[in-house]
Amino acid sequence: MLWERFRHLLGETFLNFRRGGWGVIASIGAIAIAFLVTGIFLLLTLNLSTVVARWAEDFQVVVFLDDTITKKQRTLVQKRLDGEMAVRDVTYLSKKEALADFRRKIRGQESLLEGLKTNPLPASFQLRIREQYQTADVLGHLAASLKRMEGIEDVLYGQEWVERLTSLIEVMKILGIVIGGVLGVASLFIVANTIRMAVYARAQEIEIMRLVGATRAYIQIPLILEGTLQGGLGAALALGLLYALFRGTLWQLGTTASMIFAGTELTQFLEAEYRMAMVGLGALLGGVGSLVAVRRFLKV
Amino acid sequence: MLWERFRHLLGETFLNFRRGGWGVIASIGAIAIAFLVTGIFLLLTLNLSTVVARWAEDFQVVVFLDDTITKKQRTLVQKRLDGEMAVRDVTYLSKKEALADFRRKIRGQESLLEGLKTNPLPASFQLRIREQYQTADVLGHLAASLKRMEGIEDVLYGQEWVERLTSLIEVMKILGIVIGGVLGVASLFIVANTIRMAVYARAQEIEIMRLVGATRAYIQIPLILEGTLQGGLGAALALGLLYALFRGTLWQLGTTASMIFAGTELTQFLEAEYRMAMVGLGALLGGVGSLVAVRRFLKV
Amino acid sequence: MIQMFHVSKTYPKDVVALSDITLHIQKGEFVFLCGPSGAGKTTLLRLIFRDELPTDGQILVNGRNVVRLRESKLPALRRSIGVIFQDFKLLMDRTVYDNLHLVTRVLGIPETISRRKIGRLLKEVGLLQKADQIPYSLSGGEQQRVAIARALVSDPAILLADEPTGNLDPDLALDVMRLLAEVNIRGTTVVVATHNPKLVAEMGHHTLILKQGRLVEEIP
Amino acid sequence: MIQMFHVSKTYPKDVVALSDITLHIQKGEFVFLCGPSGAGKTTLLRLIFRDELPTDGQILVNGRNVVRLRESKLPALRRSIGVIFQDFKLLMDRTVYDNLHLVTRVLGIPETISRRKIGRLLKEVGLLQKADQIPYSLSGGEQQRVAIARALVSDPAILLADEPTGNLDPDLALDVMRLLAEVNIRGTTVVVATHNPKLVAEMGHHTLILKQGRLVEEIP
Ligand SMILES: Nc1ncnc2c1ncn2[C@@H]1O[C@H](COP(=O)(O)OP(=O)(O)OP(=O)(O)O)[C@@H](O)[C@H]1O
Ligand SMILES: Nc1ncnc2c1ncn2[C@@H]1O[C@H](COP(=O)(O)OP(=O)(O)OP(=O)(O)O)[C@@H](O)[C@H]1O
Ligand SMILES: [Mg+2]
Ligand SMILES: [Mg+2]
Repeated sequence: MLWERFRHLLGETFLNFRRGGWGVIASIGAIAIAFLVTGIFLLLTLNLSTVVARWAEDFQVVVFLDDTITKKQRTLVQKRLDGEMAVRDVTYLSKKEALADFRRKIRGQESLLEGLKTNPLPASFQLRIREQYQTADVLGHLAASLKRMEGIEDVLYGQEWVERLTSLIEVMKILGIVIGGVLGVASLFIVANTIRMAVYARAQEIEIMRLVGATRAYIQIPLILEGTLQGGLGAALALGLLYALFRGTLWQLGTTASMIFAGTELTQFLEAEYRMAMVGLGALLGGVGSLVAVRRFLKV
Repeated sequence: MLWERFRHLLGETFLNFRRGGWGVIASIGAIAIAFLVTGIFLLLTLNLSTVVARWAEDFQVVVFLDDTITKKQRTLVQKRLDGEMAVRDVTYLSKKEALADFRRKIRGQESLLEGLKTNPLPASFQLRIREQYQTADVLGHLAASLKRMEGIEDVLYGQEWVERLTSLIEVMKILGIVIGGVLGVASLFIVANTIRMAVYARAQEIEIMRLVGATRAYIQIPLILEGTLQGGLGAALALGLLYALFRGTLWQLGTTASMIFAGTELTQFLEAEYRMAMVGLGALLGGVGSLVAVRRFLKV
Repeated sequence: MIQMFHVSKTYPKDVVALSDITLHIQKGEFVFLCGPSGAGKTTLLRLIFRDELPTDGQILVNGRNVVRLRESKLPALRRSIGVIFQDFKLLMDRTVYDNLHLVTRVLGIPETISRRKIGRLLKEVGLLQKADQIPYSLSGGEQQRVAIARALVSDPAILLADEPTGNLDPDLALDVMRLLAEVNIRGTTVVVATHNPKLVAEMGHHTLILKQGRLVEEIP
Repeated sequence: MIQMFHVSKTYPKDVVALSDITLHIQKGEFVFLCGPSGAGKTTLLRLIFRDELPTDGQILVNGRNVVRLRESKLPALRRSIGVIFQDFKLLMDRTVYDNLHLVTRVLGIPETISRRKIGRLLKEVGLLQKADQIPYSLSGGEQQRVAIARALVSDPAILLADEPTGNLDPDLALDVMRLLAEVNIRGTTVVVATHNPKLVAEMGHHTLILKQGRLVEEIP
C-alpha cells in the first residue's frame, strides 16, 4: 500500500515533469547555468591556488652562516631549524657549493671570479617554508629570532615576493567568497522563482485537486520532488558542461598550459567529492526552493 | 495625436510594470545577476590583465656588445634598435655602469670583486619590449637577427618568463571568451524566458485585446518596451551591486591590494563607456528577448 | 445529511451573501435551490463543501461539523461530495478523459475500475467520442457535460450541482436532470442550484427559494 | 450586413461544426440563432468576427470579405463588432471597471467619455455598486452581466451575443433581452445565440435554427 502510494507519487512527478515542457527545460537550464558559473569559479580558484602554492614553494629563506662558526654551533642551528614549525625542509650549502652555484648563475661572466684568492661566499642553510606560513609577518619574526643565534651572520628572504603571493591568495579567497555568495543566492533565487512559476502555472490544477479532496501531501510532495529532480539534473548538466569546457579549454591551450603549469599535477578537474556535493547541493536547492514556493503559494 | 499615442504606450508600459509585481522583481533580479557575474569577470579580467601587462613590462631584452665595437658600429646598432617595431625604448649601459650595477646586485658579497684588474663586464643595450610583441616567437627572431650584426656579442632575454606570462594572458583571454559566451547566452535565455512568462501570464488579457480590435503594435510595443526597461534596469542594478562589491572588496583587502598592485594605477572600476555599454546591452537584450518571446507567442 | 443552523455569510466589503439560513436536507433527498442572480445559491453550496467558512452559525454535513473541521479531515469531507461548478473548472489543456482521471487518481481508484467508470459516465452524457479532445475545443454545452461527468465519477454521497443546465438546450437539460434523478435514486443526496423554474416545476421536488440571502420559501 | 455563402467549417480531427451555411442578416435586424448543444452556434459567431476562418465559402461583414481580410484590417473589423462570449472571458484579477476600461483604451476613447459610458452601462445591467470588485468575487449571473456591458461599451455596429442569459434568472434574462432590443432599436444589428426557446418565442424575432451544423429552419 505504502509502496503503491510511493510509486504513484514518483509517477506523478515524472508526469508533471513531462507536462512542464519548455518551462522545465528553462528551469533546468537556469539552474545549470548558475552551477556552471559557480563551477567555473571553483575550478579556476582550485587550479590557480595550486599554481600559486607551487610557485610559492620555490621561495626560500636563506640563513647565512659566519665563517667562524664551530661544528657544534652549526649542529645547534640545524636542530633549531629542524624543530621550526614553519620550515618544511632544510638543505645545507657549504662555502664551496655556494661558489659553484654562483659561478653557474653568472654564466658568461665567469671571468669576474678569476682573480679570487679566497672564497668570499658564506656557507648557508636553504629553508623551504610551509605554505601556510608564507606571510611576511611570520617570516619576519622567524628571521629576527634566528639572527639572534650565535654563528648566524644574516637571514635573507624574498620579502617582496612573499608579500605579493600572500596578498594574491588573499584576494582570490575574498573574491571566491563574494562570488560564491552572490551565485549561491542567485541559484536559490532562480530555483524558487522557477518553482513558483511552475506552481503558478498549475494553480488551476492544484485548486481542482484540493476541491475534489486531495491531501496536502498528495499535492505538495510531487512538486517538491520535481524541484529536487530539477535541481539535481541542473547541477549534473552543469557538471557535464563544465567538464566539456574544461577539456575544450585545455585542448585550445595545448602545450601552452603545460608550460605554465609545468611540473605541477595541474589541470585537474573537480574531485569526486566535489562533484557529488554539487549534484547534492543542486537537489537540495531545488527541494528547498520548491518547498518555499509551495508553502508560500498553497498557504490557504 | 502621435504624442498622445506615445504617452499612452508609455503609460501602458508602466502600468504593466506595476502590475507585474513579484514577477517583474524576479525578472530584473535575474537579469541583474547575469550582468553582475559578467561584470565581475570583466572587472577581474580588466584589472588582472593590467597587472600582468605591468609586470611584463619589467622584462627586458639585453644586447651585449663586443669590447672591440667601434663607435660607428655602435651608432649603427642603436639606429637598428630604434627602428625596431617591437622595441619600446632603448637604454645604453656602458662597461662602467654595468660593473657598478653588478656590484649593487651582489651586495654583501662585494669582496668577490676585490681582486679584479680589468672590468670583465661588457657594455650593453637594455631594451624594453612593447606588450604585444612579448612572445617567445617574436623575441627569438629578434635575438637571432640581432646576433648576426657586427659588434654584438650576445642577446639575452628572459625566455622562461616571457613564455609564462604570454601563456597566462592567453589562458585568461580564452577563459574570458568562454565565460563571456556562456553568460551572454545565459542572459538572453533568462530574459527571453522571463518575458515569455510575462506574456504567458498576460495571455488572457492579450487574447481579449486582440478580440476587441487592438492592433499588433498596440499589444506588442508595451511588452517590448517593458522588456527593454527591465533589461536596462537589471543591468543598472548589476552595475550598482558591482560597484558596491568592488568597494567592499577593496576595503576588505585594505593595504594588501595596494601592495600587489603597487605602482600601477589599478583597482580601477569599469570606465564610463563600459558602464554605458552594459546598460545599453541590458536594454537591448531585454528588448530582443521580449521581441522574440512576443513574436513567438503572438504568432497567430 | 446537510443541516444549517442560523448560518450567515458576509464577504469582505460588507457584501451580505447569506443571512440566518436554517435548513435540513435529508439523506437521499433531491433538493432544488432557486433564486435570482446574486441570491446566494453558489455561496450556500460552497459552505457545504467548506470552500468558504460561514461568518456565523453551524453546518453539519454527514454528522460532521464543517465549521470546526480540522484541516486534516477536510479531504475526507470533500471526497464524499461531488460538485458541478457553475464555471465548470475544467483544465483546458488536458483531455476530457484526463480531467475525469484526475479525480480517480486523487481518490486512489485502481486504473481498471477508473477506466470503466469514466467510459460509462462519458457515454451517459453523450461525449464518449470526445474523450480525447481538450475542453477548449468543445462547445459550451459539451464542457458543461464534462463537468457533470467529473462530479459523478467519485460516486459521491452528496452531489452539489450549480446551474448544471445553463448551457444546455431544453432536451439535453431534461436528459441531464434525469441522470441526476437516477443518481439520486441510487442513494446520493442531490442539491441543484438553478434559476430555471420550468425544470423545477417539471421535476416537482423539494425546493428552497433564496432571495437576497434569505430563505424566503420552502416547497416540500 | 452579414452574408454567408455556402460556408463550411471543419475542425481538426474531422469535426464538422458547420456545413454549407448560406444566410443573410440585414443591417439593423435582431436575429436569434437556435439549436441544441454542439449545433455550431458559437462557431458561426466566431466566423463573423474572424476568430476562425471557414474551411469553405465566403463571408461578407459590412461589405468586407472577412475570409480574404488582410491582417492589418482585422482590428477595424473587430472594433465594429461587440461580442458577449459564452464563457465571458473576463479578466479575473481586474476590477469590473477595468475590464470595461480595457476596451475603451484599445479603442482610444477619451477618458471623460469612457468614464461616463462605463458608468451608464454598469447601471443598466445593475452592477454600478460592484464596479470596484473583481469578477472573481461576483456571482455567475453578475459576471455574465459584466460581459454584456463590456460588449456594449464600444457602441458596436454589430452585437454578437452567445448564450447571454444562461446564468440569469427569468426576470433578469428578460431585462437583458430588453436591453439588447433597445440597442437594436438604436441601430445595432444583433445576433443572439441561445437555446432558451421561451425567450425566442416571447421576443418573436427572425430566428435561424441550426442542427448538427446545418441550417434546418428559418423563421422570419
Ligand atoms: N468571493 C466573493 N467575494 C465577495 N463577494 C462575493 C463573493 N462571492 C459572491 N459574492 C457576492 O455574494 C452575493 C451572492 O453570490 P452568489 O454567487 O452566491 O450568488 P448566486 O445565487 O450563485 O447567483 P448566480 O445565480 O448569479 O450565480 C453576490 O452579490 C456576489 O456579488
Ligand atoms: N476549437 C475547436 N476544435 C475542435 N472542435 C471544436 C472546436 N470548437 C468547437 N468544436 C466542435 O464543433 C462543434 C460545434 O461547436 P459549437 O461550439 O459551435 O457549438 P454550439 O452550438 O455553440 O454549442 P453549445 O450550445 O453547447 O455552446 C462541437 O461538436 C464542438 O465539439
Ligand atoms: Mg451562482
Ligand atoms: Mg456555444
